[in-house]
Amino acid sequence: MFFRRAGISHTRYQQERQLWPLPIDRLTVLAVLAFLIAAPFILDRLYIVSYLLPLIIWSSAALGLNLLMGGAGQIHLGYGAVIGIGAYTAVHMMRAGIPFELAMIGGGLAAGAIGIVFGASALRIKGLYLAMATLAMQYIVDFVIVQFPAISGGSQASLQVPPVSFLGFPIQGDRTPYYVALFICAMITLFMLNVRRTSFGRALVAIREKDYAASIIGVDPFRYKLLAFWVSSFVGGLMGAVLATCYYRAISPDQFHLDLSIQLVAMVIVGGLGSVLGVFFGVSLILFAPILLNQTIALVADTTGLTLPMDLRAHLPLMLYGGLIMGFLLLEPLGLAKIYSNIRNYFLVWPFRHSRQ
Amino acid sequence: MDVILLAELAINGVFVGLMYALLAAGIVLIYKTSGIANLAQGALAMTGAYVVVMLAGGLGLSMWLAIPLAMAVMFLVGALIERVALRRMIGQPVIMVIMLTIGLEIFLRGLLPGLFGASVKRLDLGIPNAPLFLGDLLLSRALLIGGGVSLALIVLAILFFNSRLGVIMRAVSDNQTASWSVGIRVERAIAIAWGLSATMATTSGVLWGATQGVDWSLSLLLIKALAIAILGGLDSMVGVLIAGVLVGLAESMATGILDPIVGGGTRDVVASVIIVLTLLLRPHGLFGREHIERV
Amino acid sequence: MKLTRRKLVAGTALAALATQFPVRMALAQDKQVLFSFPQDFTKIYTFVTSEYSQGQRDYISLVNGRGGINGYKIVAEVSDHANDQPRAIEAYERAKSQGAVLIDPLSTPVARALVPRVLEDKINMITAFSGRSDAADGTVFPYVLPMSPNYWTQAGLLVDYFKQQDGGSLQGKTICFVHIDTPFGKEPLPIFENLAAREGFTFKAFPYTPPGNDQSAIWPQVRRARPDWTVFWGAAVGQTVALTEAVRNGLDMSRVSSSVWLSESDMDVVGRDQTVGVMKVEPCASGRDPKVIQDILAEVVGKGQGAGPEDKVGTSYYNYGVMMAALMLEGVRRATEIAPDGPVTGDWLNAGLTSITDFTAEGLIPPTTVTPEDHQGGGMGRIARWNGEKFEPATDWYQANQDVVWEQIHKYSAEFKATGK
Amino acid sequence: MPEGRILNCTAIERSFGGLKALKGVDLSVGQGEIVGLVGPNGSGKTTLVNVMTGFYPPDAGQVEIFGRRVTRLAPHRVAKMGVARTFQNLALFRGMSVLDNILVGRHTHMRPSALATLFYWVWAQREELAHRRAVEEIIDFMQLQDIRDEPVDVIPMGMQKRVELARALVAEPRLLILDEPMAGMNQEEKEYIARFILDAREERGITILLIEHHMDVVTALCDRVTVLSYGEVIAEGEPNAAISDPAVVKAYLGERAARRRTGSAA
Repeated sequence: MFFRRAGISHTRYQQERQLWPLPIDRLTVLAVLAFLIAAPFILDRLYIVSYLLPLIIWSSAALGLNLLMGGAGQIHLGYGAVIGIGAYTAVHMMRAGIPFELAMIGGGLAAGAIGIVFGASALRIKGLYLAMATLAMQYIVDFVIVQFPAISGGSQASLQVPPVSFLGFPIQGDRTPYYVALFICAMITLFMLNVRRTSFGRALVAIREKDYAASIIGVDPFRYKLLAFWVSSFVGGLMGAVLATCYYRAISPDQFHLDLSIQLVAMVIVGGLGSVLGVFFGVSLILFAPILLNQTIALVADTTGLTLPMDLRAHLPLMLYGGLIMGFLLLEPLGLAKIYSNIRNYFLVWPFRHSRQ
Repeated sequence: MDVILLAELAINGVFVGLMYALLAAGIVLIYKTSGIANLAQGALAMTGAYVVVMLAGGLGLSMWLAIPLAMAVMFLVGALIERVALRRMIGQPVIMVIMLTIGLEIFLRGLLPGLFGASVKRLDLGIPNAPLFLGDLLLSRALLIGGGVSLALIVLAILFFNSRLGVIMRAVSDNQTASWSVGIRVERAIAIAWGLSATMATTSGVLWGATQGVDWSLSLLLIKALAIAILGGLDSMVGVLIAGVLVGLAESMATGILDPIVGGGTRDVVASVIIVLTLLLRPHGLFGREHIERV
Repeated sequence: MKLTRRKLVAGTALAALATQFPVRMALAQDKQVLFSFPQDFTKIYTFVTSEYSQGQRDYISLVNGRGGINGYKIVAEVSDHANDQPRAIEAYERAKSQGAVLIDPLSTPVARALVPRVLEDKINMITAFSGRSDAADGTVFPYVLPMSPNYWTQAGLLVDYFKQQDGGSLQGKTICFVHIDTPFGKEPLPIFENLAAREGFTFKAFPYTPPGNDQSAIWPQVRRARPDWTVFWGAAVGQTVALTEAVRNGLDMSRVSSSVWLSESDMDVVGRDQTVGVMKVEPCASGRDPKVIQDILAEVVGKGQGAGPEDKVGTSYYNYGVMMAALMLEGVRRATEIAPDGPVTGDWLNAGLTSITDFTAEGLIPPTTVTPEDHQGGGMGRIARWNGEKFEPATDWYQANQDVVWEQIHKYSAEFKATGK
Repeated sequence: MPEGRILNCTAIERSFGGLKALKGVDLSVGQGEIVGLVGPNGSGKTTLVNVMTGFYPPDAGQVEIFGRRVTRLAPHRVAKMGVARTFQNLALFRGMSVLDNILVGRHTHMRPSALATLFYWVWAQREELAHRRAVEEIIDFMQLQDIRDEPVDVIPMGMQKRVELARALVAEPRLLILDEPMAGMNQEEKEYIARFILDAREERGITILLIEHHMDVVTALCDRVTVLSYGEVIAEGEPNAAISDPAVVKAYLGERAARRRTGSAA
């Protein structure tokens, strides 16, 4: 309970470079993982299908964006389009009878290929201009998907995902989609955690911070910028396939509009740019705050009889969403991850608050 | 191809382009002084239009009183936004500032319809809708007036940049620290830029609101304004004027010529293609100064 | 400081969790039918939703106030999904967990996204004036119920009306179709194209980019095409802009028409006196004259229990809401007659909904018959013209070109069945 | 001039807009030498280094490193040949610890791959740990043990300079270019760095090109110096002789501030 760092000394590099060097952290991770695995058996199905599942999927996608924005420092306002490319590719492949596992990779590869095109513009421009370029590309991809019935699925512009299975388990009902998404989310999370302790991740940070200094160390800025775009687009495309198969079950162009891109950027920023844990916090807040606010208002109305005009009530979540983005940027630009680490650090050394961490 | 139709499309395109350019001019004004691209400019136009509707409809003011009053209110709103939010963001990475303006956009899009009602509101400037024929050529009065007012305001903005205050703003945009050291109140100049920008957005919101009615979708004007600002060069007022005409023409012609070929509305995608091509071929735009962060 | 912030967060989280329970407790009472109305109050459908929802809630209050239906009370959960699919899915799954037997999302994208779920979960989804037109085929979409003239039917009605007005033939005429460039806007294209071939008129389509706030380059082309009839097809801002541009281009208003998506407030925006003569398709009567609306005014709004501002009562979209609520409750009434003691399930209500016969809601709507095969309800409607004050019926209730419409319905539903599109 | 030239610049020209920053500069560095590059502010020293390391292609002239022409080679390729440099204004990577900053220096020796990252335990771990050993050696050499795990932006300036030097050394370069490594340091810190520079040559056999303003340091460390003024070489040779060359004195005396500095240095 007290001073959780006490008595821990590492004698080998390997120990020190572990993902979670503190035993208390390893314990927490195990507990969370155990909870997530047991969740379908202890929680009402509602919480699985409409809370945990989207949380997992959105977090995995946001992790991909986080690698690009937080890791390599490249702005991307068209990530929704990247996810869309993956989803459409994968669904078309599955409808052609290709198994889910391959279709998922195919979606990732297609998104990665087009993501490279997005990224190519980053070789010439950066900052604000890159933001504008990716924003414009979002619109162009939207246009292409809508305009070609062969892609969007005919006049109804809706494509059903055929029944598929993952590693032999049919993806249907409430539980299997959840476990499939959880498995993939775990893989992506591990990848993102590992990135920070390998030469690949360090090269990305070097590019983000000072690309001229990176290049004199031997890091090719072009190569690593493109690689960052490729990897993050691949993750996006992969998650597009998972999103379509495990969550939406039918895809239509409006699922991948600019709103999704903005939402993901907001998640990454509210969570804390560059933080893996922060992404999960950010996604939870952005995804669930409007729903909870709605219910709170309904509860207040039910219990106190205090009602708001319908228009105001309906728009409060939107204000909250915008307000959250602004509030975090102004008051805690490092996001929820920073708030968490403040609290954690406080308790790590509690009750000796002035000890060095 | 029908020549008269082409002429009509061209004229419409030019005037519509000018109306978009007015919104883009606000973006340029802010970028010139503080290096921030304000992605809430469309939402400011919406806010301005809502304020006009509320003053005119809610308080029963005449339109000609409501509009100047709304412009004054919006000047304060713009300056307030700068004071409360943007000033704290100095020194933060670009993405943070961009996201702040996006957050503001979302917030305003919730606040105004939430307070004043989401249904489309009428904003009548009293411009007759009856068609005006020039031989076989039809001109829309609303577009002529809207484009004309926009042109006048943009020219005013260009002249303003040559006035004393304008020179101060130019100094601020060139080098904030240096401006500080010669006694220019940089914060005030930037706040004024935001105020003016919000005022221009209000005009733009009123002009568009008169055609389409006032609701949240006014904030969607942003993408066109961005295309114009980028094509013209983010720091050039003259660029905005010319890019506005070009983008308006391109969109209008695309609708007339491309749509039947593609079989879909190409209007918005034209703006996006213009943005991408500009950024790839000439990132500083037609008239911008070449001091872009390059790789 | 850190700790107080932490407490604040924890408190908020607790409060948020607490909100999860009360609705469930309400369920403990028996003899009620739970409807879920997650609708779009904030994004694309803002133009219609508040009035539509007001009409629905007022009608349900009216029926509940009279003691319900054969002992059953109707509970309607209204929420906002903002046309956002994750939020809509959350609302749907919540409704499902709570035992809702009917959902009315009033949004085409949301309805399309929910189709696989409702078919699997056997929950009735109402897709009035939205969703898939081919859902009229009850054999393929047993739990999707439009129960209103779909877009294909509306297009068929319009063409038939034009034909009547032009002396029984459209040979050599030109019909221009200005539409929003989305799946919804493109939907009537096959009907117009088929009818153009059959009736011998020239058909020209002009798509505009959503949401359609700038159509200045479209309408000069329409004017120059010298149309005999013009149909504009969109929603929200797109409609008012289209109408404004039509006026500005000097089109004859009495030869311009839209779908069901035109309301008094659109006329306010464009100018009430500038649009006299413009036509729309009416799925139900508008105004306050129908008996149901009078009853609502007397028994609900008059007692201060109205769900919204009184001046909205009787608008087109308000009446659409009343119409759909009336059909749903008629379905409940039929269900209670078939199986008085329930159990209240999706199938139970489905049996009721698909046995609605010649229902007119006391004169509000055309005689509507829903069968397990025909979920459209017969496809009757009428054409109404704006007279500067209100929409005035120009025809009686009638149906037209249903053969072409059903050809399309079967074509697409067969495709859905075969490929799962 | 010793045999085995490491670096050879001939007739380098480079201009920015109308300004001619380099007007035909020749410079050579032999194996194992420490060569000083001095000159008043704005004389083109950093520009010359930027040309050598591939940041600006020269308008005219040739750069040869290890006998290979590197004119127009990208910086990361020059780095791969075994050239490392530090920057006048620190160029450390904020957001990483001291340890990770130094580890980045090993980049040219590692095989970074996104896929290896996913399967860290199978593919990447052994490599990471092997290079960690090399890094720890440099950490010992540069005496950075205490601050190993600190974020790089919170340590003092002098330490940051040392970390940057460590990052350059860990790449095991054959040629090391130091751009004012002692700017803004006190005497004690300067002596430390001077010690490290000498050790780097003695123990690791690294050839060094040193840009420096402190004349005491230059005369003490360098085998030869090249003096630049307005983009031209005005003197070259043994440090004391070159610095007292009349042309050099004149170049420095042009400015009062410069005179004070040379005066105190001499």
